[in-house]
Amino acid sequence: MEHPVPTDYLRWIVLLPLLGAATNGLLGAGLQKKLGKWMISLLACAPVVISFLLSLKAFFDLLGLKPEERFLLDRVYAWLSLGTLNADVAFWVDPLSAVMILVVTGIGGLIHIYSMGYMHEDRSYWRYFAFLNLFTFAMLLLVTADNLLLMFIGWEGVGLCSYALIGFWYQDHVNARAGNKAFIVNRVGDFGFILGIFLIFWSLNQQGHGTVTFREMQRFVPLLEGQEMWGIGVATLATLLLFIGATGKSAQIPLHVWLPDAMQGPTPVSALIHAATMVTAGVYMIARLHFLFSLAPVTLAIVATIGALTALFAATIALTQNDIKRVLAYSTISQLGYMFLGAGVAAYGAAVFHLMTHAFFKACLFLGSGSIIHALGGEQDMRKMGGLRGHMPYTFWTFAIAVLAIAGTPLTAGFFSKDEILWQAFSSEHGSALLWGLGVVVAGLTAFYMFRQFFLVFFGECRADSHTRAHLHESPKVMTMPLVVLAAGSVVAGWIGLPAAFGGSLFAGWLEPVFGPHQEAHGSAGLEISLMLLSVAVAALGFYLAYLVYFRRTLAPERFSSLAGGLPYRLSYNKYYVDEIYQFVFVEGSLLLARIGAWFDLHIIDFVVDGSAKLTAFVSWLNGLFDDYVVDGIVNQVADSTFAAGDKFRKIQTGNINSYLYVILGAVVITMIIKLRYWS
Amino acid sequence: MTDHVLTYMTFFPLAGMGVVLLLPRERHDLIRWVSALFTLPPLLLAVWLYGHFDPTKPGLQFIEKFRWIPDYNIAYFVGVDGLSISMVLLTALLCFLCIFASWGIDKAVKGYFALFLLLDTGMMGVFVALDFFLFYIFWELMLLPMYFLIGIWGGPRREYAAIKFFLYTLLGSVLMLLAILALYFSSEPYTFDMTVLIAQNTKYGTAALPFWPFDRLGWGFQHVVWMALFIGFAIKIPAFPFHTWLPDAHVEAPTAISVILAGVLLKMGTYGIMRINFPMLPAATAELAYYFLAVLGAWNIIYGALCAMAQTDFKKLVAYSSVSHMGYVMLGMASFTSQGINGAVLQMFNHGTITGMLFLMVGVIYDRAHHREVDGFGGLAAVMPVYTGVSALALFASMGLPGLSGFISEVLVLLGAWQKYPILTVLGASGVVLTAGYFLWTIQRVFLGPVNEKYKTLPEINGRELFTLVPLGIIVIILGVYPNAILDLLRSSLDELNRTVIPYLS
Amino acid sequence: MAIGLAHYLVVGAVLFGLGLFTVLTRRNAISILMGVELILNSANINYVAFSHYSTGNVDGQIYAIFVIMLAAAEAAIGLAIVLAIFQIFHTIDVEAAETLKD
Amino acid sequence: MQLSPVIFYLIAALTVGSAAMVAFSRNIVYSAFSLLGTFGGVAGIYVFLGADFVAGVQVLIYVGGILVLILFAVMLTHRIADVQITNRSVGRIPALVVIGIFIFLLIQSIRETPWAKAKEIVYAPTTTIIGEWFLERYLLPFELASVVLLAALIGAVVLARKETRE
Repeated sequence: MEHPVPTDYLRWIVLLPLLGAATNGLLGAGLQKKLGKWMISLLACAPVVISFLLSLKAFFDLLGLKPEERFLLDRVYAWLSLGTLNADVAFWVDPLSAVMILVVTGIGGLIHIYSMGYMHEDRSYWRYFAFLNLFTFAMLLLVTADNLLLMFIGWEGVGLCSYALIGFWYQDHVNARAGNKAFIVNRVGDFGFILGIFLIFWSLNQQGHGTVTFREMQRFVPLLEGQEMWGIGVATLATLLLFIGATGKSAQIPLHVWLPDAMQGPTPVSALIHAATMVTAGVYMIARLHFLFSLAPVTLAIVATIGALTALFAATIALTQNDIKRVLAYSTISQLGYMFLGAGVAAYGAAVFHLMTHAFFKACLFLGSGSIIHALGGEQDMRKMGGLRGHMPYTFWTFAIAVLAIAGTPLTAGFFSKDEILWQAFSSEHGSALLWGLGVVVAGLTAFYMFRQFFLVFFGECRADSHTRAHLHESPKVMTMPLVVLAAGSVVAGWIGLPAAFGGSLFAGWLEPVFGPHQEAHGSAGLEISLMLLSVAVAALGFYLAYLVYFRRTLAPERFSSLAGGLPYRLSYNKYYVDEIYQFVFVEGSLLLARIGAWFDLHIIDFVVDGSAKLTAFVSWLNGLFDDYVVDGIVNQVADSTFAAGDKFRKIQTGNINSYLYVILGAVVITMIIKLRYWS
Repeated sequence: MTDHVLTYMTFFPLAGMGVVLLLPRERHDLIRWVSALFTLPPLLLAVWLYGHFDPTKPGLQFIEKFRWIPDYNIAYFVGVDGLSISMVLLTALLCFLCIFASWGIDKAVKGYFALFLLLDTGMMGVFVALDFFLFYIFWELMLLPMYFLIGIWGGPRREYAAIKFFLYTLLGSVLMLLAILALYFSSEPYTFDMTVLIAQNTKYGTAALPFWPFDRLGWGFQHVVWMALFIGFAIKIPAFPFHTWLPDAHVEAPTAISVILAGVLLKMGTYGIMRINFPMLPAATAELAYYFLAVLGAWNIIYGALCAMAQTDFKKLVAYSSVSHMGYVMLGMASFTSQGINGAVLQMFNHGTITGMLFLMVGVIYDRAHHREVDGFGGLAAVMPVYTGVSALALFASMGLPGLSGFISEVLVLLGAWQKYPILTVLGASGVVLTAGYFLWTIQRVFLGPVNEKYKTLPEINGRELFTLVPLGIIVIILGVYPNAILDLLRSSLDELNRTVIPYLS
Repeated sequence: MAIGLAHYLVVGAVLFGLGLFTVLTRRNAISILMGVELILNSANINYVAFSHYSTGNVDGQIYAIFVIMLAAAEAAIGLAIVLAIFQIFHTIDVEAAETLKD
Repeated sequence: MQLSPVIFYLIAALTVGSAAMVAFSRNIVYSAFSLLGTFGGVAGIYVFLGADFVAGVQVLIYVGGILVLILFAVMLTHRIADVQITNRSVGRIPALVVIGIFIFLLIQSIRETPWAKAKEIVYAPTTTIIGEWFLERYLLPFELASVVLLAALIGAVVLARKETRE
């Protein structure tokens, strides 16, 4: 299709970070030694910043187009074309992916800059940035791909980079194992995802329109209605399979186990990958394929339920964790649950909106915690922190804003996006009061555990040892500036998505070309406002509890932990023992199967093979015996009698070649006599 | 020159063997360089062939044919189509690189390189031969040097491995010979010419044979011949339950021979099925493919992956991963869809390069540490960063990471197979997870973690070793990004192949 | 009586018998080799005779040529062995040079 | 009476007679020289059979090559003086008996077997066609023959060479 604007700059949005990764990955070690770390930083940060600028250009180019044809397509080359399968390397930017590339390059850029300070002491500085760039590339590929297969490259690529960055300090086995876990759990999800792709392609192919390209899929997907496989509607089955992929990437039940462990990586990585961008890929994917998910109400219900349950489940675990990053990790899972809740009630716009605001405040929280960990020399246990407010003013204030945002304080970004989701959960035709109720409970829990963390870290006595305390310092500018920007975003980003009751959402309008016209809410504006007030009240209750327990210390935490015999506390503290169960069932299970397989090879198949060889040997041994005793016995007998009878022929029986010749000759003669006598 | 390019490619190494035999036996370096010199022209010719092959035509190209033993209608008949040209490329490339991987051999150098060059000719011949008799000769020609290369230059249990390999493949050869003769005597006029046999493929009977067990199974002449050929090829693939020679042979064979075994020899099994079973016995193929290719393929994937997981010997692990990966080829070609069969052949090519890398990589570490116990290392990433990088590339490619070549072929195979056998595809795809599991576990145990004090001073990978690994690595990346480089060659030939079988599918 | 196939075959047969006799009775290695040559010649006569009378093509003649070739090779090798033995044992009596057996 | 049978019988007699000399002579030098008669006679028989090329080959290789070789061997291994002692033969009587029976049986079967007959018996030169066939139908054996000869050549050199002690 002809475009009024040239589009071939789109490829550079994606490819520049790849170039950065390639130069740093191949030449980084040498460059770092010869020219110093600034060269690495330049090579790594410049591409991301340029990508961000190009993304802005793409955004404005889109603005310049009529809403109904708002997309840019940059087709690079034909990648796979076999039979009816046609997948190009092509980059596609529509309003949805425009949001994503802005988030990825924007927040990604900030985190790159932050990392320059955070990772400054590390020997493998170049390796870190190579992977960070590679990650940015993969994520951009994921969000700009114009077909499912290309998207899958990004999908797995981010998994790979996540693996490499979680295990960045690979000399410690714990880190390496955490990386493995992340990759394998993601692989399980990817397994579902790829099967989903197959199913979609195959069933569209049945209709004569085999395709994996999003735009064509959108056109032909209605054909799938009524098609069945294994007694389930194809659309339902395909979306369920894709959703397995989403649970893997976005850490939803039951594949959430990798994300808390992923905190073993450097903190900026946690911020970029495990909070702001990669984990939202599942949400993006559902939004991208909204036309397909909308065909499958069953899947939507499952998505919403899983989302709500994950939100609750992760929030309850976050209540009791002591590791500063683990609390944030569970809070991420919980927030992702919100997004899935939104997507599950077909409020894709709200889900993407929350994705964006969450990216701001969660990145801010993680980078803030990174700043704290940096200041404390690597300490991550909140029980050994406290009273940091005075030492780290920038970190304190930005962290405070982000906590307010995530807790859903009115007028912050989190408030608008979360309430949009809750309202949709209540009012949408796919929603219900129960889902809404769960969401509100989680809002209260979120407020509690976030303020618990906030108070534990910044207020009260400093519980760190004296040596660490002496070295307390605010982080350098290069780290605090991104925090300030992100904190500002945590407030401002929400204002583009005001609820309908307050004048309507710019953001929803922007996404309208993708998701279709905004759904008419079933409830009135009054109902929306009162529900909003209710959730704010619940969040305030959470805040108040945290305030009492951890700030005023008028309520002892033990009052909660000893509740019902301490069982809920222990369950939460031990993450409901999910890791242990998985370890036992899946890891040990597959190892057991593996050993059985190897045993079978060694003892059954090889037994048969070696056995047949031995059997052959045995038979030939028997044969030998037969020869020795029976055949030779007869022959010897004959020979002996010949010997005894014909002493005169002794001379020719010399045992040399002559005797054999005679025997042969004799045999021939006898044969010929017989032949001539009887057969002619 | 250009008229006989295939002949030159095939017999250049043989000439090299002659030259090597004439060299004085203590001039090791001279022998090595001469061997390299004689494997280079086939590689260059293969590249030339790649450039001049017309991928739009489905038929055979670069045909050479003349009567050889006219009394029995045996001809010297060679040519390539899309299926074989990819294998010819792979063979030429791997043989050239493996000469350099063999640099470290210092026991009876002359014999080693002479046999290696003979092996090269045998392999090349198998892929270009279009006369059944010629095909069989090359097939056997390749077996012999392989036996000696494993049996003389192998590890501690080399005799056992070599004999096991020999017996297994000999069993396969015998069955194949019977099948070849059966086809010969049912052709009219008697001929070994594959193209003629294919043209007559409707003549071979499908009516059930009147004796047990074929009457029970409803098998006709076609089916019996198909099975005989299949077992012969399945041993090479190696398909369960004929696969146990592979781990032993791999573990005992020297590095370069492992590479050749995995990279080229295994392909002959699947190549043979596609070259012979598919077009010559289409009815039987259509009936039996499900049981013996698809089911067995999916089983191979899972079983190989599980066995690999249980191994502690690095080389054995890679060997079992080959079993697993060849399962994809079987599954893909059994689907009779464009994606499946193209993916299968692409997987053959990719497996050749990727597993080649893996074995070379194991060889590098074995040369330094003199053992291959996965648990015996640890933290090598800090000691040998470049080596770790290259190994990671190979391991991730083998895991089917998108962007690398293994992914493309696995996805194509599974996408193709899904259209026929969704359940098997689900099983096969779960192999992807298992593969990730055992390879990541391996990476963790070998490369990550604290540095093992014993290996603190291991030297980094050297230039020669890099020279063998890097070209393969580049191919792995290029094919991941631009798979059409190979797919373009395959497409029309393989679609044509599909068309011969599809009418018989019920 | 016209000369026919049978005549040649009889010549061949007699020649064969004489060759066999030589091989059987001689103890001198060179003589034994001579006997072998006689046997090969008799076979060749048969080949060429059959070629001429029975098949009418030159297959038999070609086989005969191959036999001659092999005879030449055999003679060369055989006599070389004889010479080698002679150098070691100073006799070429096959019974005297039996140590090879042990 | 035609001439050719006479010549045939003469040649056959020469062949058989000199073969008998080979078999029975007590002097190895006589045996060796008698071989000349046999080989020449056989060549004559070939001529009778219209196999001109084979006859030529027979003369060239047998008479010119093998016979000379044998003579050399005889000369190299014996002093001419004590030939009788070294060319002993044993067990003549039983051998003669058995072989006599054998030849008798052979001749019997030659007479009784209904031999296949060619459509026409031609006496055309065969050299051309033999040459062609060697390069077509019999290419592989032909090439093999050269390998065999080469191997024999090298083998003979290796065997007959004097062992030099270092």
